Amino acid sequence: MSKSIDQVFLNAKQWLLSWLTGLPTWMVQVVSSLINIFALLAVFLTLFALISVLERKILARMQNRYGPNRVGPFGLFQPIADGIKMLIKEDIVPMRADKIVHFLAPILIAAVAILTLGVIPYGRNMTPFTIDGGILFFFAVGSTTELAVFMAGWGSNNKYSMLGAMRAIAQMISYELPLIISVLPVVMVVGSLAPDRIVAAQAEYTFGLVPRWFVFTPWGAAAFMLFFVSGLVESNRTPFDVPEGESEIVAGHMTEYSGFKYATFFMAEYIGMFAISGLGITLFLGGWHAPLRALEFVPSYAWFFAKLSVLLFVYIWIRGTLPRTRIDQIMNFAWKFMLPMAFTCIIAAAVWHYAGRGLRGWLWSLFVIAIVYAALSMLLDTRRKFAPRVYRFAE
Amino acid sequence: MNSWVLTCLWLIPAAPFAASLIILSLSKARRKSAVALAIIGEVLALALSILAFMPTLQATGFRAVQNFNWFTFGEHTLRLGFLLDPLAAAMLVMIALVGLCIFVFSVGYMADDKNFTRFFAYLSFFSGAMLGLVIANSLLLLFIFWELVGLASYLLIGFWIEKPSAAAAAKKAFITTRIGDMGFFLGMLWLYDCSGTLLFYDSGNGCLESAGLAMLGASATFIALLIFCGAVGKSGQFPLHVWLPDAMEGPTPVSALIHAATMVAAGVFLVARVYPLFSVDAINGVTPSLTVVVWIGVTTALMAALIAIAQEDIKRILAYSTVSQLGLMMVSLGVGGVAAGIMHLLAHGFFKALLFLGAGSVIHGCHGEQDIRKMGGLRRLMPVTFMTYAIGMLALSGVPFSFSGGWTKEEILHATAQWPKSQAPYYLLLAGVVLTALYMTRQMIYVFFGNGRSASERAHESPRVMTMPLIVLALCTIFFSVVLTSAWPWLHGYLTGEPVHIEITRLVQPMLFVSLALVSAGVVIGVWMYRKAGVQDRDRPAEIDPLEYAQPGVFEFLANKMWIDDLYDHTVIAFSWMAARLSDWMDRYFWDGLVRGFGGVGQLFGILTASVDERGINAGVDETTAGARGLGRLMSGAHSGQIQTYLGAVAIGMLALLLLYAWLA
Amino acid sequence: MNSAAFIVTAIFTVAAALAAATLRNLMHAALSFAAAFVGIAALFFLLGAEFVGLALVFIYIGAVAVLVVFTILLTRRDVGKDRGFNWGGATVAVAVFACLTWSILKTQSLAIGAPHIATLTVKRIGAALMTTYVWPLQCVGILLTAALIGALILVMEERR
Amino acid sequence: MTPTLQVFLIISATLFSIGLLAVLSRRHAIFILIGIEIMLAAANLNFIAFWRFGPQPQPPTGVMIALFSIAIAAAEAAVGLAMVIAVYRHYHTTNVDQLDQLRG
Repeated sequence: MSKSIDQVFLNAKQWLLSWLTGLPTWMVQVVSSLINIFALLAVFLTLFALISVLERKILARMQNRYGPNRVGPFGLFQPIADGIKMLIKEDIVPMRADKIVHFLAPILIAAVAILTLGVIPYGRNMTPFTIDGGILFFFAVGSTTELAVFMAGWGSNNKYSMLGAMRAIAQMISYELPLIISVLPVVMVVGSLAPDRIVAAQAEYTFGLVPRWFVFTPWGAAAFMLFFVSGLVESNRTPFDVPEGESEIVAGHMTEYSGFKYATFFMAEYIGMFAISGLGITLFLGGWHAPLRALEFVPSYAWFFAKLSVLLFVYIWIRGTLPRTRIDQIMNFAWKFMLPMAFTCIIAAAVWHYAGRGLRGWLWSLFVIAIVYAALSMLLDTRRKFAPRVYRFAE
Repeated sequence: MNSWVLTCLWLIPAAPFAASLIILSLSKARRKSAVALAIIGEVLALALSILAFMPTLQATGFRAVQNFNWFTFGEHTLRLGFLLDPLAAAMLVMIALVGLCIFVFSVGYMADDKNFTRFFAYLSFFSGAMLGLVIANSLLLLFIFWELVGLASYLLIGFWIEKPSAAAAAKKAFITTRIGDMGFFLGMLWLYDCSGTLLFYDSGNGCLESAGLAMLGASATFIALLIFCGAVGKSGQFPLHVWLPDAMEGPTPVSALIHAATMVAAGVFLVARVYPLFSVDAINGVTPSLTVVVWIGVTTALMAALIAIAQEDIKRILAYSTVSQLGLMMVSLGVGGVAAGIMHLLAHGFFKALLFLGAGSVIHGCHGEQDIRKMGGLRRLMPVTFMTYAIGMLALSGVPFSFSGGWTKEEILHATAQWPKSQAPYYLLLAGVVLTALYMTRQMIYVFFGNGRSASERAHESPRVMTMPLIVLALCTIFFSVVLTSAWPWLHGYLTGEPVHIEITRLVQPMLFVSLALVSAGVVIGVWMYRKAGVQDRDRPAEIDPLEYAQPGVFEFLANKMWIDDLYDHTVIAFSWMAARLSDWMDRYFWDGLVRGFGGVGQLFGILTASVDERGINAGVDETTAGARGLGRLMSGAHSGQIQTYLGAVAIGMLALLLLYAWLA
Repeated sequence: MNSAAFIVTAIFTVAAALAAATLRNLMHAALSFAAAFVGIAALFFLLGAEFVGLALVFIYIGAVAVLVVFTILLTRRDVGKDRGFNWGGATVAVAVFACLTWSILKTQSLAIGAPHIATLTVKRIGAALMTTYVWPLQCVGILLTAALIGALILVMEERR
Repeated sequence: MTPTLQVFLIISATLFSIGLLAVLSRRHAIFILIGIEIMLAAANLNFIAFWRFGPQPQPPTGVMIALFSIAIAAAEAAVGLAMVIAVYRHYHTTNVDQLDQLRG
């Protein structure tokens, strides 16, 4: 019973494909892919609509106000109203803009964001795009975002857009390193770049109780934190939303976009957030596995989306809590703290592996991480670094 | 038990060395980290030393040797090694313990110095080198550490480099000891030539073992004397003692650590270490080389004690006292009382460090004043310093019962009295004992008794971090005497490997009364002479020393260090200056003229050839070059500086190759 | 191997490369350059070298293309001016193309289909990199480090 | 019809010639770099194609060489672009025609 519920979507797809028997294989393949793409888009666009209103409501809760509550029950139809508004708004293209680039940028950015969703396993046997180097695919395609952001900034022919794009690229490139390097320990330990294999490696339970998710190892916990922070940066979320800091540079690279193109950017950002959270779940939080063996009867995709909602809530929570950081702080943090810590995670994972993956390895890798963490915090003298900035250039 | 320490002896000097390196890499502002590192390094060294000390207690005549190959050249292999025996172990513990006290003391003493971190780096460096020196099992390794110690001493004497006197003193110390080291080096080479090894102990093949000694023969005396030159330089023995008093220009903790307790004792240690070399072919315990050691020691001991009487600088008095005590140790070694000498060395390390630190505390309290005539009455203002200083003074003067210095001095006197060759050293040393008590009494009276004078009016007791090491060292001085008494000479037995039993009756010996009487005589004379020191007395002004008033000639002679420095100035230094002038003149006029002459000849020849060249050969060459230049101009047209042209040419070339290949195929 | 996909990819790649080589607008050319590399990566995918294709995308789109556009940005004062076109160079290029094509077509032994092949997994590539090719890998690492430092030194502001 | 090795080689040759075109005929230094990158990619395509169409099974030598060549090309691009910037700073131009200090 639970098995059939678990595989219900796959069975549905098989049933749909069974109508096509007799057609050439390549056509069946195309249709299968189309079904995957359609399902993916449907789920995540709904999720996007949902999260956009939920975020506003949660933020409002945190700020002691109501938030949207006029359209539909509890304001749940707010995204539909927003969507209609965006669609019928005038699409303004600046006269001196580079029109082709200006037009292509939102498309590219959205396409890239959606492509990255493809390699994440959402449930048992539910990876839309099964590929051997899935993690590499994720990052390779994800790195195209930088180019898209640059296109938006350049194409708008506006100094705010350009500055925003520069900031975005600077911080994205800086954090791409810790992001990727914090993934490496997992890849090393599992010995594969395939998301499915990584999820499978986290299937067991220690003493039948504690799941063997990588986040429960010292290196995994540290790497997950690094990954999460880098993910915040990559998706331009608070407290790293310098590229679109309203109070400084209007809306960064999105300044000159309006109407549906702006909505596309907005959507791409959220989808990027889903993708990076999904990858985090896959890599560190056990993918679609249940946290307890007893709870395995619940369908796998339910677990995935439960974890995803927790992570998304944390994103929103952080947005409601933390102020924006300065660009120089962001950069310092990336190169002086995140990168060395990420490298330490690799070493700690190796230590964990060679000390037998047991309690001894656990303690040793904890020791390695603690030592480096303490040394780094002493060397960086954080209290001094985050003191008010002495402006040398702006006078 | 503890066997890993025996195989890892190198760890002991490595700990302070590592601390030093890390401190040097820190920035100046990291004072706390520097101190913490230095003290951790020293504590580690102390802990390891104690661990290494443990096994030596278990067997008499214990000796652990660990040799290794350093490098191989041709068929020879240079081997170095580490050695642990009672001598080394006792030295290790003493050095590390005294060093630790002095490190702690320096935290307070140097608190206001701007080069605080550098100071600790140097101190740690010194400490590491000294510990390494003690455990070296090769004359070469010992020499290496010996020179490192010298370097550290140089750096620390000249620590306040902005003071010209400090820089000069550092230079003087370095050069003077280098003269001795020259002898040491020559001795080492000679020894290597004779015995083919520099290892002390190498399971029967070492240069200090019977097989090695047998190879030396008659040259042993000369080798021993050459090595003794090094000891003379390092330990400030006559005639190379002149640098040690000047070395007091360095910070007081440095004086305490290097120029009182440890480094200067290295000379004594060296002689003790290579003692078998000195006693080759000994008749009744007497050899020519040992006789030289005795007489140099006696001269130094007496001379320095005399000079000390007429000095005004509190540290200089202690420096001359150190020189004198080192002389005493040398005598002890020379007359065959090796254990007695080393015991005195260990005891001296504690109480002289105590005295120096006390002096440092006094100087600190008096805001940098070092002239004892300007002090006075500090007994009430600095009680802790006074008490500990008094303990040190009693130990140095040789008061027996519970003060370590007394017992060891007594042993030395005992050994000297039994020297078969002559009784003169014995009586001269007795005079030295009186003098020691005298100058220490003088100093005590000037500094701590009487009324406050100009520098001591605003004096204050030093902070806890400075008094604690004083108390620790004072306690060490007292408790150390437990193992030294003639009733239970445990340390003597430990060093010599002889069995020891307790015998209370031996506590009372004739020598005890002799020494007690002499010390009391010295103290009484001192009290009587200086009872009115620093006070207007009849027609003597307050600032004039009673001795100077009574015997101006003698006092002047002594106050000017017996004119030995001036003697050197007018002989050795003047001579080398003359030689330098001569060489300069030779270089400037004679050799230069010669070179100029040759140059002139060459020039003439050049003029001659030039004309031939220009008229005859050039004409032909000119034509050739003109042709070449034209060709070059033609070719350089293709050299357009345009990358794309070049690349295009490459592409065309590739094309041509391809076509050629296709055509051939 | 899917011929339809191949034809589309090949046309796309060649078109993008041609645009990259000939477009007047520097920025457009740089973006076409990125597009051309997407096409080349797709060709690699078709050839079964997925890892290389992903690496190509990762390195060229994520790094080199961004570098190129940044360089264009930093040398912007120079962008607007007319560059002119060197027809001599174009002739040489066309000649090279003609010659290469002629020789490829002439060589009959090259007209072979793809044999069946075991999938080239990332694991196999990793194993090869860590065993047979470990020295080249280290050398490339050193080279990249040197290039990184060299590039930094080249663009560092001169202190006055 | 499935593509043969010849087709891939012709694609590769086309890309190479396009790269050569960019290198030889454009005046802007960045174009030269772009052209070189395209040429290198064409060479990589050749390596991969020969590996794919070569006799099987065989070690993935072609793939390896392509990987290394990509790494080297990346290094070359980084240094080359840095040089463009340095040159621009010094001469205020990126036109390679004007950079002829080495003319004989």
